[in-house]
Amino acid sequence: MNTEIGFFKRLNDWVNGDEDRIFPSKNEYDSPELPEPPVAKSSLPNKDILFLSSYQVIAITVVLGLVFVLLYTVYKLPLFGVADNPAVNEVVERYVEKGLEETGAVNVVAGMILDYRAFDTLGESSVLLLAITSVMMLLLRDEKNIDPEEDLITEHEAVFEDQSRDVILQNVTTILLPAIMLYGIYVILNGHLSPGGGFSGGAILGAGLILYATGFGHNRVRKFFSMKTFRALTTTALLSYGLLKSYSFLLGANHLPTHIPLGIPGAIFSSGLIFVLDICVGLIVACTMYGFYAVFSRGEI
Amino acid sequence: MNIISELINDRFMIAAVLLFGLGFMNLLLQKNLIKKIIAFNVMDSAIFLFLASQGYINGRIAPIITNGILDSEVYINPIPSGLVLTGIVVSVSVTAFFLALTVRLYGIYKTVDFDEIMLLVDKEAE
Amino acid sequence: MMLNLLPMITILLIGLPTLMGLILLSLKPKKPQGWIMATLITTFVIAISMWQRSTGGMTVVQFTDQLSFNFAHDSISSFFLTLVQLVFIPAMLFSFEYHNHDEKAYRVYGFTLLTLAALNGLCLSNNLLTFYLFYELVTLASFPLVLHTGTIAARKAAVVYLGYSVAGAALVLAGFFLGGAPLLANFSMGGVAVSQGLMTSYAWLLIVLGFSCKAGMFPLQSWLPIAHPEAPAPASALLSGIITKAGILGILRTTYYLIGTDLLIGTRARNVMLTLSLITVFLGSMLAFKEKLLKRRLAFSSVSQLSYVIFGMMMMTPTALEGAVLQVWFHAGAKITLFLVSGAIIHYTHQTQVLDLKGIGKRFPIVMGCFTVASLSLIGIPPLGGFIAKWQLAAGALQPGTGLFGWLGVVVLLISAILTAGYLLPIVAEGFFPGLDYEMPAGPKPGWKMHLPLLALAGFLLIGGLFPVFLMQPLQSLRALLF
Amino acid sequence: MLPFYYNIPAISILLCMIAGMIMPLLPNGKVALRVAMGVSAGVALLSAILMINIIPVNEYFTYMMGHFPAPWGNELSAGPLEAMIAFIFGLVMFLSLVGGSHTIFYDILPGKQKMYFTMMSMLLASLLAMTYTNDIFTGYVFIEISTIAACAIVVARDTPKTIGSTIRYLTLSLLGSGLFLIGVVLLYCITGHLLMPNIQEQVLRLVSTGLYTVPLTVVAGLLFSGVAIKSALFPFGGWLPMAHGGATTASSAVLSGLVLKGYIVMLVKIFYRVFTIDVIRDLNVTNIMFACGLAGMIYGSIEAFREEHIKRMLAHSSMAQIGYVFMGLGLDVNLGVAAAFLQIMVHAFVKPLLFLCAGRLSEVYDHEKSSYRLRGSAHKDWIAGIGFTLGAMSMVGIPLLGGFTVKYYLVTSAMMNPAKLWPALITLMISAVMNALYYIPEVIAIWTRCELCTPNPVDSNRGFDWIAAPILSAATLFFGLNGYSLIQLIQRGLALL
Repeated sequence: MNTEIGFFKRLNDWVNGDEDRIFPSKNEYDSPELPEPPVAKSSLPNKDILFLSSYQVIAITVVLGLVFVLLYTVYKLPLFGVADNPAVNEVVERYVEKGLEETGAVNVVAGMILDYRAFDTLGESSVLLLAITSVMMLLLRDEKNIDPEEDLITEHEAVFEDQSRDVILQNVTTILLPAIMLYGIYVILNGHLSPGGGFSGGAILGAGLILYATGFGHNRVRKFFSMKTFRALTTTALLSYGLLKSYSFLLGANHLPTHIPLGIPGAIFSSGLIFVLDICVGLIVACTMYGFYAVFSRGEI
Repeated sequence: MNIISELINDRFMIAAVLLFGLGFMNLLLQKNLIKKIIAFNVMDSAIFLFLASQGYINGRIAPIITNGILDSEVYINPIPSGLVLTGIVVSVSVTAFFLALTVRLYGIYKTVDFDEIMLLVDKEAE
Repeated sequence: MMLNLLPMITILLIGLPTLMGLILLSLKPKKPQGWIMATLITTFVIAISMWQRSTGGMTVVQFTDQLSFNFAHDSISSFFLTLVQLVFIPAMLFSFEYHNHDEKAYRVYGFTLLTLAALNGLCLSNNLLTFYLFYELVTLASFPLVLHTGTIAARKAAVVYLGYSVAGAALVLAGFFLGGAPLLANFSMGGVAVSQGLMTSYAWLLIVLGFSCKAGMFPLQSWLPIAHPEAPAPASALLSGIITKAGILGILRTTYYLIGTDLLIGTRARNVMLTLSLITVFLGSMLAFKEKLLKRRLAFSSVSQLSYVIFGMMMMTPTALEGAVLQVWFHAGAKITLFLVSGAIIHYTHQTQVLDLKGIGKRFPIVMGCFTVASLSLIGIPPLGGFIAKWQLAAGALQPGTGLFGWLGVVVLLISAILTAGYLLPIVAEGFFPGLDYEMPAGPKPGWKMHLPLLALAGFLLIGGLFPVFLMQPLQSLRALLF
Repeated sequence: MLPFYYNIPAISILLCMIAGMIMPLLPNGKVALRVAMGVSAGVALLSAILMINIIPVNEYFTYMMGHFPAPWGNELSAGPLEAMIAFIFGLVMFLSLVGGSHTIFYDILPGKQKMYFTMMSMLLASLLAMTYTNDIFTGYVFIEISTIAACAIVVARDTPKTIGSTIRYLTLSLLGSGLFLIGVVLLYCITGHLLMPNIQEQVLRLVSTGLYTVPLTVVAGLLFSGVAIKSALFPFGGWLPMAHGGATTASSAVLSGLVLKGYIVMLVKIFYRVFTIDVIRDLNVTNIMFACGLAGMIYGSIEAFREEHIKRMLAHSSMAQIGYVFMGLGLDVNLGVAAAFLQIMVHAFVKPLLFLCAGRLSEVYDHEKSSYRLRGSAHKDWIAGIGFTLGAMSMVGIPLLGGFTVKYYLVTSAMMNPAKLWPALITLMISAVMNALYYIPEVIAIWTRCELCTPNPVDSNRGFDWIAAPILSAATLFFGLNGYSLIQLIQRGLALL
């Protein structure tokens, strides 16, 4: 719409239906003679800059407003650290007082996330699966994701790694790795007895693997931890997790016993499913962490 | 006076809110994708700090029943800790996804400036 | 009545043209003329056979407890139905010759038939929902007619036409939703006349404004002068002759068959409509007077003439209603004649400007003769049809109790009649008496396929003017029922 | 021991999750597609059984996920409304997979197809969970799942444009889920519960005592804005067109048809089961919804009118349609909410129909998407052509089709609230006109024969993806004809929430 046309001119045109300056006439499809579609939005940059300047102002005001509202809310909220805030109620009491006999977990948090509110945790673990899947979807090398120079660099790195390994790193790794792995396994297995659990232990295991990979190169790792093993481990762990939980969900909902012994609280083989689930979660997390590292660093596992 | 003491008392929550706003604003305004990701993590951590501070109760211990005391008066509120655990995992996963996207975009356009990338993307012929 | 013909005629009147049109569009037969004429004549015979019979409603689908999908045939239906069939035959016959060099002609024929089907459905529909459905379908079916030539201008015109029609339909829908219960009822003589008060009258105003967009009333008239010059001549003849009448029928149905006049007389809404229609009558004539392009001039003349009808209906006196219906008939005849003549001229001389039509009457005497008859009828010279229509309108306007608008209306009608003479007769004069220095260019002459329709329409105008009884008599009975 | 149909919600969610987990073990993409299709069809079937069982008796039940009842364990809750929504989700997901199958294998590399179907199954799982959940934190977790899965099915096509649009999509979604999470946290702080019924009683207590009114308002606002960002309500909808327009056909269909709706369903459930709708109306959240909805209707229509890339045009129109939903929710009358749900259902069928048909039509001239390149394609692929025409007509609001019913009930409910009648009516009409202005030329374009264009040879092994369009069109007609009874059903379902 050209702007220099005055209002009355337009009105006049409109009344006796001349050139449709008022009516936004859109060519619903361009004529076939046109060789190419009009390359869209040539005027985009300056429009975009305008947009940005206003955008920043709006964003800042919005965020400041949000912060002030939240501060005011915090001021209205119950005080920090006092015992009589509404969050401390029968739910907490039961978690703490009955948790031991109902879940068999000494670590109430583990009991809560893996038994009382296990559905959330199931979703959470599948978030991990989704994350690694989508990262692989993006970064695995294929014909749409090829960057020759990057590949060249990786090749050189590989050659470099093979010739001159960092001796210090390797020795430190050889000393530390067993301890790290053991510690990770310990944290996983003690998930229901002490702080930690599948997630933290798995993270430790993954860190160990990453350290090993940095020290000795991916090919060494790939000897015992290839794509196939990765798939098998994650999928089986997650599947067993899902199946076990589905089993207990469905039975529990129908008020049927699961016939899973809770064992003596405090013993290592206790607290029923939680023990197994911790192991599954640990495996998933470890594989995912290492998977992230490997895929990011060279687009393959 | 009362307000002052309350502010000091609620310092964790206030810090959490400020961090949240910081992360939120940077997530909106930062052009650099990596900084955007960092901002997102700051935002999430702020929420976790908020949750954890909600769960804490003065003078109580972590809810791990080692000494056989089954009294909820002794332990802090375990629920926020569980929620934090869940939230952390989610934010880790999302961060990974975000980073992967950034890597791909950098590979294509050789820049991590969000606006530039958006302009280039809009110019893509499909 | 002894047996209910309604389902049969409904199926035939709507289904037959639809079927034929779809066959044309999909199969693209080489020589479809015979088939098309057969279809048109069949529907014509059916419509005539149903002349002035009224049947009960026929529910096809029941959506909710109130909303249903309902057909019926009554006096008004047969007035419009017969008119539609009547004018489609000459227009189609004409278009056979008009499109004789056009390999895409099947598209025009097909969509014309689809439009016919939609219009029949419009005439037969028995409540506003059904009416609305077919109203949209008329728009959708006639849209490609404007689009036919495919030039940029034609596309713009088509989109403008679409936009205005859909906007009008949206207004109708808004009013339909607003009016609520009384508008969901089936059409009934004299309306349901429930005193719903203000809301109903405003809903009525919305609906009537929406319909009057199709009928080219002032605020929403601009699509006619844009769409008509772009469409092929027979198509624009139908557009301005019949398709605009779809809006008229809508206004008539809502006013006399849903709301009821006694609810509306004296309301502000009605005054608004009266004012707008009078403005349009004047405005259209003025614009036509100053317009140089023949088809646009005719389009503006339609704008003005159709508002006569709206004015007549808004007067809400029996005689004025008679005048409105007569005006619908005779304006259709006259305007289609004029457009077809312009089509013939364009087809054989490629002249579109009024000034280039010097001596055209010497070249095509028969054609221009028909043009003369049609323009005289449009101006309202006895003994042609237009005279009777306008006489009735004026008489109705001057009936007691019409107040200021009556007088005003008569004055505006007279002025507009003079203007009509002013923008139509010069063409005739220039055409027949170009002056001595005019030498007739050689060129092809129109064949019987163009002459016959024109002569038929001119004859229709003359006979209608001489023996109006075949329309007046049913109108008498109708007004007895409505008032 | 509960009757079987009580287990259906849990079973259908777990079914989808486990299906998503086993995808990596499957030999190739074709098998994965079959599994995904089977799962979604199974979900539809199960939900149908659930509907048959609970709709006649008008039953609403909660279901423990595990051995512990509320307020200790996670719970699901289901009623007629949830059952209908879940049925539609399953069915439309199935149809989108069927209709988009051919394009999926064209657009996505073989190595990634299995991952793609993992995402699809997980997406369905998250949608079902959002519909059924009785626990807001579960809701949050599954919102995140659906975020990642949705972004992943957009990026699966792996062109620069999709990656760029995905990062925009992801950024905004993260803002949204961040707001939602902090809303949940605040709600937990002031009520001490995570399960909806318990929160509700706490909230009612707070409202009656006037305690914590400010945090309550803030929480409602946060939850609403979080969901609004994710479901592309007007000011936050900038990410939608590129993301939906660029993705492969099945993804666009699912995203526009289902994902946007999933969040809204959950929001409505929170409003009804956590705050109770009266509290929400007192907190004036509905007015914001109403305003944003109207703005969205206008903005989306205008943008769609100016767009010539057909899929982006459809995506813009989705923005407008979401505006309809929020307008209905914002009308402050129960019929309006019911109309909004009807709109959710109708649009869940119509938009996938349009996307699938547009995809098929664009395949006629080797995957050209700009409108003018689609001329005459309908003659080459008349099923898709008819499907697209029907869908467009429903959008325009021709009677006998779903769109008209929705408009009718939206206005009928607007009549009940005179304060909002005129804005609603005017905006509805404007957007209806705009719809006509960009859909009808599109329809004309695809039916106009084009001599210069040279269509691709139709490949014979397309399989059965043509079957989707007729079924979806039939559904559109069904909604057009049975609007009344459906509204009754929906209102009964809402009353039970």
